Amino acid sequence: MASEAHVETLALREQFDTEAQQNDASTLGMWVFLLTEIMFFGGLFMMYTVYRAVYPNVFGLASSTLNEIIGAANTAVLLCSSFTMVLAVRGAQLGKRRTVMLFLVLTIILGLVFLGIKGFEWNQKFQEHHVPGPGFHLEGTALQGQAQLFFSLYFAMTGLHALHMVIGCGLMLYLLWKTYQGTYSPDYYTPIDMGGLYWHFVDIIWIFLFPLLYLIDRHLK
Amino acid sequence: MTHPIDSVKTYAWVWIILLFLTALTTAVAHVDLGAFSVVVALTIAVVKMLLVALFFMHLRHSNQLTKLVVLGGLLWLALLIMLTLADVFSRGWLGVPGR
Amino acid sequence: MNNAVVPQRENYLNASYGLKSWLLTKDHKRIALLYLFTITLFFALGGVFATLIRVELLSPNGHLMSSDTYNKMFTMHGVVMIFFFLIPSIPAVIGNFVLPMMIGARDLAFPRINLLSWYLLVIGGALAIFAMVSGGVDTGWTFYTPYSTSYSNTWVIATALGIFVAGFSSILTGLNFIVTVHRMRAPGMTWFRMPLFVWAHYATSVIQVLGTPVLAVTLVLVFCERVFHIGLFDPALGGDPVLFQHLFWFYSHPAVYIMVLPAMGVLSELVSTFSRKPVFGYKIVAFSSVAIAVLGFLVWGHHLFVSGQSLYAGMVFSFLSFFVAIPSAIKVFNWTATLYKGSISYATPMLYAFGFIGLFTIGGLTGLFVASLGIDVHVTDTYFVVAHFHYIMVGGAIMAYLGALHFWWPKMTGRMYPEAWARLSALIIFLGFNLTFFPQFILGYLGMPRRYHTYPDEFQVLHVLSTAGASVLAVGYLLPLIYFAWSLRYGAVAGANPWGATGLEWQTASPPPVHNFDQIPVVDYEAYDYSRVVGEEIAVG
Amino acid sequence: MGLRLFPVQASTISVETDHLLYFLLAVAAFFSLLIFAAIFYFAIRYRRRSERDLPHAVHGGMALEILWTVIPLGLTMVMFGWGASIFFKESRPPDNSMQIYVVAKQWMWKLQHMEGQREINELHVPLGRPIRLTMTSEDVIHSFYVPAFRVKQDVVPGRYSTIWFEPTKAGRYHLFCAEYCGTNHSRMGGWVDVMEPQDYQAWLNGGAAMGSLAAGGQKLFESLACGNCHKPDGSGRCPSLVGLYGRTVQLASGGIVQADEAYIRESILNPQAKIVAGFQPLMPTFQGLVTEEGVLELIEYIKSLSPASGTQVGGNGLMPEPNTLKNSSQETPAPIERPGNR
Repeated sequence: MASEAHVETLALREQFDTEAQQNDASTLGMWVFLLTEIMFFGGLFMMYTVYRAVYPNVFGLASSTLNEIIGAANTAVLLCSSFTMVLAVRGAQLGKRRTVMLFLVLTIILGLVFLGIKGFEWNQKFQEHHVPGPGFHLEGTALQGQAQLFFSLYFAMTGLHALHMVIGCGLMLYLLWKTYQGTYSPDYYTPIDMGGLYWHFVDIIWIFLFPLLYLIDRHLK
Repeated sequence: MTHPIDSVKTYAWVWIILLFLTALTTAVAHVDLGAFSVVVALTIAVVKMLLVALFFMHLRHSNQLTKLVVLGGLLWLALLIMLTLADVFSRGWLGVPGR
Repeated sequence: MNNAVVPQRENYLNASYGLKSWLLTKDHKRIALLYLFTITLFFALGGVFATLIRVELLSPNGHLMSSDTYNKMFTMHGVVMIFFFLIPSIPAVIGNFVLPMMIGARDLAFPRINLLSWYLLVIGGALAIFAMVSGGVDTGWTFYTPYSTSYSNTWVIATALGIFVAGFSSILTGLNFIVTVHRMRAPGMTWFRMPLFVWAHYATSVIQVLGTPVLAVTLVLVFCERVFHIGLFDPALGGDPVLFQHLFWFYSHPAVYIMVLPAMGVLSELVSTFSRKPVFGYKIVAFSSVAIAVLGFLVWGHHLFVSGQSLYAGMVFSFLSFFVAIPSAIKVFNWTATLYKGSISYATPMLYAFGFIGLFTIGGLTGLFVASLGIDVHVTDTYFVVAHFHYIMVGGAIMAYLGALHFWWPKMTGRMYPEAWARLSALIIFLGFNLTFFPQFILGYLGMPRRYHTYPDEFQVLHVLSTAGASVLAVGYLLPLIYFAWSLRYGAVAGANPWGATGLEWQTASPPPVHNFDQIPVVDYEAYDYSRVVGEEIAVG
Repeated sequence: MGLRLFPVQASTISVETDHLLYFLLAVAAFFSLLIFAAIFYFAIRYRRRSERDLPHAVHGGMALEILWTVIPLGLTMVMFGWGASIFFKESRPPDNSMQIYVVAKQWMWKLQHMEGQREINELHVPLGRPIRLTMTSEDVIHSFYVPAFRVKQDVVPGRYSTIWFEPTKAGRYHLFCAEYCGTNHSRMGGWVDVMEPQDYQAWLNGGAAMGSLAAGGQKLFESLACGNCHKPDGSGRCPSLVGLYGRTVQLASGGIVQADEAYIRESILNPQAKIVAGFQPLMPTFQGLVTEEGVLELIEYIKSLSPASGTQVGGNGLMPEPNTLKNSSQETPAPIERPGNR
């Protein structure tokens, strides 16, 4: 056990004794961060659950105006991006720099595709007057207020998720740059690993948003 | 590093299953299952989450502590939702508005 | 005092100089001092608001300021004191400084994130101050909807944004502590050899990590509702303002434990050190910290007994609230039992510890009053509640914070504070505090609602008493500021372990070297083993 | 008057609340003194006599730990049970309560008696009768608080909340808003005047120029032309409102709902929320056309269309008809009903 502080390197910061310790600490730190993210989105999931329980019919109706094919396609895009992400991490584990870069680029592209589709959907909402506010109108119900609650939640949830996607894309760009510089090696690729955890987590959030917002009670239509 | 390296084949299988489940949940949404449509949709979502977490996020290779962190997060989320629902659902029971 | 004659040894304070060496430092000890400086400013700011409130309440008709101004005063007093002073106080200053040393680590697990936390607090604070300078905010620190979203004409958004940013400071500090405690312990430092201070901070961190994000998202929703008018809590759309209260208190009740759990950790150190006995029932006290952290999340609904929450939910929350009382009571009993057959010193930190136990006991017992449904209906939103939480937060958390500051001052600065002045100020604070807040219990039960600018004449006598106490309290708080500053230059030079304490932080020099230990200690003994230190060098300032 | 330490007890609940308070005070005093005495005694008896003192290390004692876990637990459970039972009582207005409506707004209390008297920031009530307030807010959250009665309830916009009390002592008591509501929060208060029944009667007779609430509701009902669709015999396009209040209603969506104040309010402001089975969703919303006070008048009118019955949920069926109250003279006050529960 080293008892003196050693010279700091990227692979081993001065506060740690061994690389295993540093890696363990980073992994635990990332998971604890994801825990806070669960609670962050948790507040919204809670509100969604309560309002859906109180206003099931309007929520079912409002939900069925969303295009579930687009939603499903976007889910698929995100799942593909998770797949490319995990391959990038695998490449890093094996020290294949070019593989890592390739899959990071693919991940970023898929992330952007997701955001593009999302933007298209939001744009549609504006045209259909499904954006909460004075101009809001949803066909088929007189309960405009409660319908607005659904779309408020829709925009809050998908908006925050999209924000996480944007941050994720930024993170991937940074990792791409660092990989290009040759910073990582099979001995030290923690940032790529952490970036992967974040990306997959954002994916998981969408895995729940998709059925909650698009699918449940669609059969009522 | 700490966890073993999974094969591309494993990842590819998980990916394919995930895509299949997405198609499945979308298709099932059009079938009238009554109250079960929620259950089915959320069950599929949970399965997908587990696949992503266990394989893509390497949770199956992780130590107990990491698993505890994840469980703790889900438990706390459940607490937040359940205790609030306990209030919302029991609001009319007494028949006195506001109590 | 063997260090006094040795020429200047290199330590974390003199290792480098210049503003940059501080603003870009990764050393947890320097970051702790940055926090100390920052939150002292915020404490002073909050204190100014408190003073203005108390002076205004001298007269029932409110001549000094308008109602709008008064409403801003108590709002900003609450916001500053809670989010920018109490929550960072013990964890970010004392915890940051001693926690890594206590477990024998060279630093926290993520020193850069630690520095980032400080910057986030400063940015959040700057936003809040910007809001205050621009015109202030008047929603109360609770931001209840729909007042905060649709009716208030003040700087709600900037303030909420400031709290949002400061919240991430708190989250990242908690995250850092959790990882540090799990991954950075010295060889031999098992969980049950850790000082109870570390246990308390671990429990606190869990709350910070689990609770604060919910506050963050709640503030985001308030922001959205205010800016984009997408009404998630708007009753006109069928939204439920009570839901806001659920979300808000899901964080803000546990936040009380973010403030008081670290104080309890400090207490365990103080009581043990100054009676030279291991804390009675070490494991029970350790587990009670964790129990408080967990149970603290199940009781938020006791803030909503009369808010339109259902009767049955109210009963469940009341029932659970009483369970939180148990681990707190256990701690008080265990500290008291620790004194039995000890060797009790009356050094200043111990005086603060006595003060804490007394005031926390009163604060905790009155907590039973407000947890009890029948009483709470009458006293909620009155001065009774105000008195209750000030006993916990000021009487508890700030007493412990000051006790901790005195206790670790020699370690932080290498100098002793003047003992006589310190004892005097501890006494003044204790008396001033009781005079300020005890009358408020009576006021509250008499029915004086909180957040009142004007009030009926019959309450004036008690308000005057309270204000008189507040002026005594203010003197008590000013004194340490002066003599601490004085001691930096003129205080007696402190030895490595002036109190004969057992924590690892006392085994390294005062002030500690940059990486805390010249040699990472190997721990092969239990916590609070005084047979190891008594008989070694003990210097009293 | 000197310095009071306890507020006046002016309602049935206030006595019970204070009894619980005395119990809690006794427990708190006992434990505080126990802890303080122990600390003082230990601090003096075991003060440090030499810097080389090394007391014998004691690590704990399970028996003691169990003792001081179980005793507080037992005591707190008593506190819970006692407090909850009072709360339960506070939550359920007796069936024979006198109904008064409250609309709160920044920064005033508007109170409406069944007989039509309207008051602002001042509430007159008779001694010895349970009074039930149904409250709502036009803007932000307020809270109705009368310390002498030991009762408080938040008044939330968009819904009704309820509070009740039975005054036991004539006098003038503070009414406060206890939930922060903006600039003049501290001035949003007034008085509750508890009067001897005959005085109350006189007061009622003296100030009633506007006709009963139900009558006001009827006028509003006619001016809004509600009767065009809601025909009393049920022949209209909308359901008849006769006998509606207190009944269960079968909804088109399949559910069942109790026709209480909240339901009627929702059906006026948000008619599409709950459609009665067998009817079309034709009714327009009256949100913005009817004030909260107007809604309360309409509710009272609809209530008056129901035959009084004691079994109504949260109803006021045992209440004397407003007209009899008004016509009874000062010498022969209306009989005061003493409810069974104190």
